Amino acid sequence: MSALLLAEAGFWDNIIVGGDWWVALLGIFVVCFIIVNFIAVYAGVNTLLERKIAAHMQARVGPYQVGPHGSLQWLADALKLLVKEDVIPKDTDAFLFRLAPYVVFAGSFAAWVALPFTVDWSPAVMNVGILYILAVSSAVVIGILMAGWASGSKWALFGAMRSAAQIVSYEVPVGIVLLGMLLIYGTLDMQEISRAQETGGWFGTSPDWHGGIFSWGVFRHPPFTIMAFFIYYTAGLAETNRTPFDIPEAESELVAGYHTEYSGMRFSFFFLSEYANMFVVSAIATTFFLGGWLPPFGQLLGSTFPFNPFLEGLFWFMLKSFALVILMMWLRWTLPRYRVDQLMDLCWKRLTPLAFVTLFAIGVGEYSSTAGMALGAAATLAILALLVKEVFTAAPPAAMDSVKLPANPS
Amino acid sequence: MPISEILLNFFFYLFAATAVGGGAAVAFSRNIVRSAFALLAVLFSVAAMYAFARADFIVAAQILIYVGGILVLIIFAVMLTHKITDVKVSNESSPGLASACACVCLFVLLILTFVYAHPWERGAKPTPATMPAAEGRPPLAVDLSMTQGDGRTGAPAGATVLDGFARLHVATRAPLKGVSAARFRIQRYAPDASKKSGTWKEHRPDDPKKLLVKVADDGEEGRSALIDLERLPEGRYRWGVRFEDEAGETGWAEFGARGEGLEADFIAEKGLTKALGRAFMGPYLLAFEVVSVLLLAALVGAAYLARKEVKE
Amino acid sequence: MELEKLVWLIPLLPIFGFAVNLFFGRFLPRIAVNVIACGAVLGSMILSWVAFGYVRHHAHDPGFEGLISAGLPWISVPGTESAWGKVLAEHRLVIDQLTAVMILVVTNVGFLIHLYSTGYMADDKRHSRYFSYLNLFTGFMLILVMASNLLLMFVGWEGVGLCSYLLIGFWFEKNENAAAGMKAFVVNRIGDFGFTVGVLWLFFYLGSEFQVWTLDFREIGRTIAAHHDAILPSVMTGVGILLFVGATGKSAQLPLYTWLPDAMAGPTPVSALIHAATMVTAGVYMVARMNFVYAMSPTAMTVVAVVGGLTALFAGTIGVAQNDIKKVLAYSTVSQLGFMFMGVGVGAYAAGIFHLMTHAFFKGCLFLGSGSVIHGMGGEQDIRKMGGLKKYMPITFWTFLIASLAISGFPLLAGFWSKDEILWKAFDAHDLKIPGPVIWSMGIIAAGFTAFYMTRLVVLTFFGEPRYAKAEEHHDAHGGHGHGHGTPHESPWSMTVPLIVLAFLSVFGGFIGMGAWTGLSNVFEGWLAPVFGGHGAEPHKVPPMEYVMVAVSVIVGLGGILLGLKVYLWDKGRAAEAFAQKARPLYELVRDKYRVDELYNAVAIEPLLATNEMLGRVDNIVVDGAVNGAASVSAAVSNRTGYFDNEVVDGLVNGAATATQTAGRAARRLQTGHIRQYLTTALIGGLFVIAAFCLWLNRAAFQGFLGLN
Amino acid sequence: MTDYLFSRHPLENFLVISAALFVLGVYTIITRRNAVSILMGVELVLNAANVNFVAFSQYMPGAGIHGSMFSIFVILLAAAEAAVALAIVIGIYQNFGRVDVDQADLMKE
Repeated sequence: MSALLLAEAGFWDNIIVGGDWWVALLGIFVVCFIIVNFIAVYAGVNTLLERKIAAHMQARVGPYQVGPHGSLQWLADALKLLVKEDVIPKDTDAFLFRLAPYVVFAGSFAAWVALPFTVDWSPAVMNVGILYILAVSSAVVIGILMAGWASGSKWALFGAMRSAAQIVSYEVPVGIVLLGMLLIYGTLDMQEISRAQETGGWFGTSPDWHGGIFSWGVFRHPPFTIMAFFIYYTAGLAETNRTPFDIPEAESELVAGYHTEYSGMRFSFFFLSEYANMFVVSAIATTFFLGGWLPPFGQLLGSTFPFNPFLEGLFWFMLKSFALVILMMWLRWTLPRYRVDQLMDLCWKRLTPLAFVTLFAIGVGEYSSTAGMALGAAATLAILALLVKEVFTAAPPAAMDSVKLPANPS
Repeated sequence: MPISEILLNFFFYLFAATAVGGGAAVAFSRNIVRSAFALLAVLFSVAAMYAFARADFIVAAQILIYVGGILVLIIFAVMLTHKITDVKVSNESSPGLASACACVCLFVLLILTFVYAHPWERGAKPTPATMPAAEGRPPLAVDLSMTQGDGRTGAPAGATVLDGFARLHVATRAPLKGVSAARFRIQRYAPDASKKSGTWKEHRPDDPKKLLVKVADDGEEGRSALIDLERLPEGRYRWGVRFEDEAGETGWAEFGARGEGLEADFIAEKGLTKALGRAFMGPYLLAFEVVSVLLLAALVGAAYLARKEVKE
Repeated sequence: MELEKLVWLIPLLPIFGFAVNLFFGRFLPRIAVNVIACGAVLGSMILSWVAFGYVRHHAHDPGFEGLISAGLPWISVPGTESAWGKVLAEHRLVIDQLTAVMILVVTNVGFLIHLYSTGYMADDKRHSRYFSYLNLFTGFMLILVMASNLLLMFVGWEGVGLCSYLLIGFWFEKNENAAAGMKAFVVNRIGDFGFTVGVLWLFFYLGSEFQVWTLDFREIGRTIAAHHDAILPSVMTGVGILLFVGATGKSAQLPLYTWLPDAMAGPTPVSALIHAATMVTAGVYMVARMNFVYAMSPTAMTVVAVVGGLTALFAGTIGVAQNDIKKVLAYSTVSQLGFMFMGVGVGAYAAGIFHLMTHAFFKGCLFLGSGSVIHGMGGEQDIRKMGGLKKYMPITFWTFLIASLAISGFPLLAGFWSKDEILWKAFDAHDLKIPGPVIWSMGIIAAGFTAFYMTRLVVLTFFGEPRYAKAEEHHDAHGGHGHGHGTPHESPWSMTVPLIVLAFLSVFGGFIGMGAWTGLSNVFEGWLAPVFGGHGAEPHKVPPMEYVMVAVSVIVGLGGILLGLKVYLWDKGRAAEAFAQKARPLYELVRDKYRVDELYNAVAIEPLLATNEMLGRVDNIVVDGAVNGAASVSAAVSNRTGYFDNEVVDGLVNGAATATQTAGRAARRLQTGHIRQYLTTALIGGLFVIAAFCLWLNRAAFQGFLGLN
Repeated sequence: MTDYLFSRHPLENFLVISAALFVLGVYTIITRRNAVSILMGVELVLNAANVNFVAFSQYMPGAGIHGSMFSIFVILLAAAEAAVALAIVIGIYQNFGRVDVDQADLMKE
């Protein structure tokens, strides 16, 4: 599927310099190969990173045996997963059980080809970029349901349904927030969105500063775009089933969620897709809010990319995205887990209305910058007032109430 | 044959097969959950069909709404309305001879009607033009026509060419001696700052030799030449053509009464999104609003119907 | 340009506040409701000042037609070739000099009264709803005065009517309040009917005669100016009078004024904002806005002026004999509105609008002051039960005094300038059907009455001995506002501050429109000159007569004040008693407001009811009698035919029934209730259709096959 | 033949595929007894219609954007229809204990 969309989306413009149809096939194969392996390596390193972060946040040393400071642990894990026996339990629908990991992985992998990795280059330049990413990501839900049902196990099924419900619900605030940002950029093309943050300023004004951090989406309509950033990032955490939203894999309640019955390579596919999703979410946040592949200081150094646009763009994009990914890990070891009802409550009663507010406010700001500024000032005052009120009036038990610890902490 | 034609056709037939096979699985599978997941295959393949028709926005919409929304709903409904203790959820159906026969007849009739009974008129009517006399050349009557990139869908003058794939075609009405080469030229409209007016600038493809092509001999029908344009940047274009070789050259083709050449203009646009947006905010605004109201009503109604009955 | 987009915020901010307060006000704390309501109006007030500055800055640009907002087509007819091929009406706001004045009055006075209401309605149980209505009213009023075309203006026109209805009947627990709201609504309908007919007539006349199908003010004005000679004055007269009928409804002129005194049933701030300062002046604004129509027809202008003068006189006399403090102010409002119409009627549009503005100041102040008094008296409204309040509520007393002096035309106060301007212009009017001095005399007498009854009001309320000691308390007279104690008290700051501001304005507000006789140029008239096409601000030669007129009106005003003091302060109203005793029928007639309501009852309502009564009787006796007779006759006959009926007819009927039943049983087998069978049948039916279509598509081949060709 | 196969996919291909999908959908609708399966059949039919819309809108000269617009509207309406229909299905399940359309014939007599 994704390969076909690449075909239709001018994929060959990037990698083929004329030739024959097998060259085209080869090109597709090469790029897919690169991306897949990148995902694999990156996920492996991230596992190590996550364990290390967890360890140090809990005053442990973490994996320490393999390699210096355990730095090769992830290779060992990969090896173990590869050689592990591939168990298919009895009461499963064998076909779907085999199929599910690939569906999940395809869903998260297909999203990668539209990410604007660097200046004017992404594996597939398509003018419905963000829509395409959101669309193919939704295949993950189906794959999860497939896995959960095909496993023929209560835990897996409940985990799958929880996960699907959670992902589908949290797509609503994500969509609305991104809609608001699209009002600013006026295009769906990820490359053009990144490009659009090279100039321009607050509330639709176009001051003559040299681009840079103040032209990024997150500062376009303060404080609403900042709110939008937080909403998106929170909902993104939920869509990737990360803590504090990792209810589908709540090992204390359901053994391991939808991939309880999986082992070996098939399990590692779920694993890869989870990390791939983390990166995709962070990359979308980078593109929409943090200026994509643009450096933070704009043209203060003379030109935006003094040395080599391709490499510099790649560097900045990866830097920002990985910063967000590491923030996810940090949060995982900082926040306790939500309850299901709290989760849905947060999505439908908090984030979605807020998302609508940002959409409305950004629309107003794009229509008339003066009105936008007035609205922004009013909202800032209101937020400050609320903060002050919280700080001075919030009682500790009330604060604890909103995030209740799971029934039996493990 | 342009690059990757074979590849594209391979994919096309692959997805066509997937679509039909998935549909068959939906229709015949004994297991309702299998049917649901077969529907997934169908939806993706249909999205691929849209992709082949260059309707990129609709591809995204199809996957986003059907796969991300409707299919999930269906699977949830299946799981909520069956006691799924084991994975074998039977899906009883009562096939009857009558229905089977009826469906087969329906299929046959549809194929007859679509494919054979009705010849779809797709080529654009060629525009008669004349090439005025120039040194060494008498005036010459030719037909100019333009088609979409696939070479089958005609694009009348002023049409929109998706993704800038266009094929320009010139043909003489009578056999003609001594003409060996045809030179095309394309101009792109560059609006000025005020967007009120603009100027026509020569558009140069990456290799200029591309514009000078050999003229093929079609025997009795005459002689013809064509070039394929790929991925023109968005904008308004117009084009013209003339014959030339060592013996001399004709003037640029003139479109009958419409005077100076380069009149056959077309618009290259990348993807459907812009056009759809214009249509939504233009002639379809009312329909759009009505549909949004209907969606809201459906949301409320569904929530009301599906809520848990309060037993008192 | 940014401002052109922001103009829309001026009316939309209050409407937004309305929505918020209406839907969420119930859940918000009162302070939040107050902040939202007042903040919305404050925002549009600031924007109005900005817009005013813009207009002021560009006023002398060539071809400047006002600050024109961004707009959308509202009613447009496609097909640009035809005469209809243009936008008939569009959502567009225009702020020219006249509108600038109006929105300043509306937003500023409106904001003060919002502020006042936060104190006055502090503990009302429908607090948030009250403020949402108030916001909605402000929004509609702004739309009314900012509309660029008659249709949009009519939207605001009806909207303010609705809000007035809602707010008059705000305390609908009491039947008379609800009835008063209903009355206001119905009476306004009568006027609006005339208004609508006038608008449509003008629209169709201009369109059919000159192919200008438009409702836009500026285009109408241009058209009338362009075809100045071709236009029939009779049509303009009709249109003008019909529009004026609408104005009489909205602005409480004869003969449709009767709803305004009853409207005092609403909360006092509402009376101040809607029924004194802003809404009731909509008619004046409309007449001034349509000045190009009236300029075409002296007859219409005469009608306007005479009706205005009569109303001023009439209501002024009624005001003398009222005892409810708000009723007195209500009739004085009616009479002041009469003054305004007198002004616009004699062509002194600037003077009329000027009086509108000053009247907004001092009448708003008076109403708020009376509200403060009622507040302090725990709901007492009868001035016979007041008195001596000046030591209890000094701020209220002084502001009230200043405002009443202003309305009485005390020299150099706001009312003095505007009223004199109107009176002089009336005296000086030449191109009416009747001589100007006639109108002037009505006005001058009304001015005298005004001075008299305002003095009476002040004296009875604030001077003399306290008479409220024996006043029994009724607390909830305005909405459960429960002050149980008898001793009056000064009101909170949120109520006194607006009083002070308005009093200040009613002292100094008049200096921007000083009459030409002072030798200074009339700033206000010069400001509005571009709208009314007048000569503008240059000080013209002042005829000596004008000084005389000024002197006369000063004398009349002071005389009225002195008379009032004499009668009610110095000899404790004994003369009034004596006069009432002597001329009791006249006194009672005036006290009962000339029994106009009774007149309307007798003329319009009673006959209606009588007719219904009679028709009902006819129905009972004649029709029912006929029916019953027929029934008995037919009963007798049918007894005879019953036998035949039972045997033969029933036999046939039952036979038919059985036949149908059997057929139904047979047919019901088709209705299995199984969807899939229905679908299969439908599919097989569809197959035939498609087959037919297929045959038809390549009929040629089949014809050849059958050898038909 | 090879020319036909290896040229750019012509309009007829889409029509044939949509016809197949349509027929399969109709077959599903009239043979299944499970309401959810019938819903799947309806989705098939809608997709078939959409394929036609898009194909004609993209392949007929001068057809313009309208076919694509209709396909988008069809997708939206399909979403609404699915939501309501599945709510009804769950209602049936709550009342009858199963979702067999042959059982839900209370309107018959």
